[in-house]
Amino acid sequence: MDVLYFAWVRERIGIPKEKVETGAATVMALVEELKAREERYEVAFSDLSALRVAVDQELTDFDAPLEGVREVAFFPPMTGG
Amino acid sequence: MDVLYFAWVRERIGIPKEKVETGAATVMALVEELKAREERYEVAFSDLSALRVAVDQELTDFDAPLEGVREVAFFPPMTGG
Amino acid sequence: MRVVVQEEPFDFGREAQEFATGHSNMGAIVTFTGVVRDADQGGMDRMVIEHYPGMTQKALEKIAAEAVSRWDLGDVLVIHRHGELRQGDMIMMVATASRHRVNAFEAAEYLMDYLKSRAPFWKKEYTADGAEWVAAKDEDEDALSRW
Amino acid sequence: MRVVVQEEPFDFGREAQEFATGHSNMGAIVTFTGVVRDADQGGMDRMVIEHYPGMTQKALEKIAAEAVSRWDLGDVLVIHRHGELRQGDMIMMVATASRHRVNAFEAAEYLMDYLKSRAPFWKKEYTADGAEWVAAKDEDEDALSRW
Repeated sequence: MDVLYFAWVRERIGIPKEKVETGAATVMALVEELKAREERYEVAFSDLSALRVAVDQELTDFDAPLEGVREVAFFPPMTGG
Repeated sequence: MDVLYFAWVRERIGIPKEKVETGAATVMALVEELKAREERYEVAFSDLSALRVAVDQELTDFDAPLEGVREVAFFPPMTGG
Repeated sequence: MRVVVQEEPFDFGREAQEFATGHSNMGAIVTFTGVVRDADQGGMDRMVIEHYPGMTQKALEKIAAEAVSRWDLGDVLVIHRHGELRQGDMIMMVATASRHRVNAFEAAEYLMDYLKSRAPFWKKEYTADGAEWVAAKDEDEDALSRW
Repeated sequence: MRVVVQEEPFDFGREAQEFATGHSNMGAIVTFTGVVRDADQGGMDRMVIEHYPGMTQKALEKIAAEAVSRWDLGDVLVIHRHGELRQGDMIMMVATASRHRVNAFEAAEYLMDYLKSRAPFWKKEYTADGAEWVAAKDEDEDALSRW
């Protein structure tokens, strides 16, 4: 699965995109796997209330299931307009 | 004093403007004087709720005093924009 | 602040562009444009807008100045035509510039609500069946109570 | 309905003019334009807008389609830039066409509220002191509850 990072999430993790092999059932389980990997993930995901997630390019929440999903993206609250 | 008429008030009275010599103390008194003149005024002023009045080019109401006033205008509710 | 009353058409694109680029540090620009559409009963041939020359400019300036002070605007533009117009012609425009979008929107709506019911313009629609003065709508008068 | 995401500047005057003249029997046209203003702390040199290429267009189209159906619009236009911008540059615009002014205004405000908080753009401001991501405002999130 492709995992994408934007804005300061991208900066903290240090890369815009990576392939992740995971059996995580939900976004939250994926977040826990990533946090367990390295400190930069731990830092980036330390406050989930400051993060938003999109699954296959649709905004969703951290409970969303990952079965059949091809792309997950993490980013801060949006500031368009 | 100049008395001006706009839109269908102008059409009913038949003229856009006239000079009126009057001692009327208020707009309402002037209206009564005009209505007493001729039927076209009676018709134009028959329903004051459908009319608006400006005194010296400021919107006001029918109680407004006329002392020192140079111009009174009668017209239907405005439809700008 | 610029208030223009004229019979001639105006160039909306140019006015909008000039207004939007002419203000330092105003993050939000709103424009409203009124376009002649068909009469409610259909079949409109043309519209004629009558106004009160001595009063119109002053009335519009007063409305515009009130908007600037209430919403702390960087600028406001009002252009309103009179005379004969055809379907698709632009009747008028307003533009507001503010630091924040909510102020720019509210001020533009305020301007429109007051232009509708407090600026001395009267519209007459001509169809094949004759001519009719456009009646003021209760909802337009009611809109003023919001402010 | 037209939704454009691009790095290049857009010609606001031309877009506004084309939009306003392109719709039969739409009496009310509203535009909103967002312009880069100085950072709240002052001294901004430039702004960079990051976005999520795969998602941006779809997200904007969904927001625009929702506005069209809720307010029965004749048309809607959304243009949003990304990349590097300077003070005074136009970031984005929306335009709405409706038979009635209240619908045109409300739909434009709806579009702006959703673009602010639901379209995948992130702004970073560069000043002499360094760079900072613009924080989302609680009031922008709260604005959505109106709809």
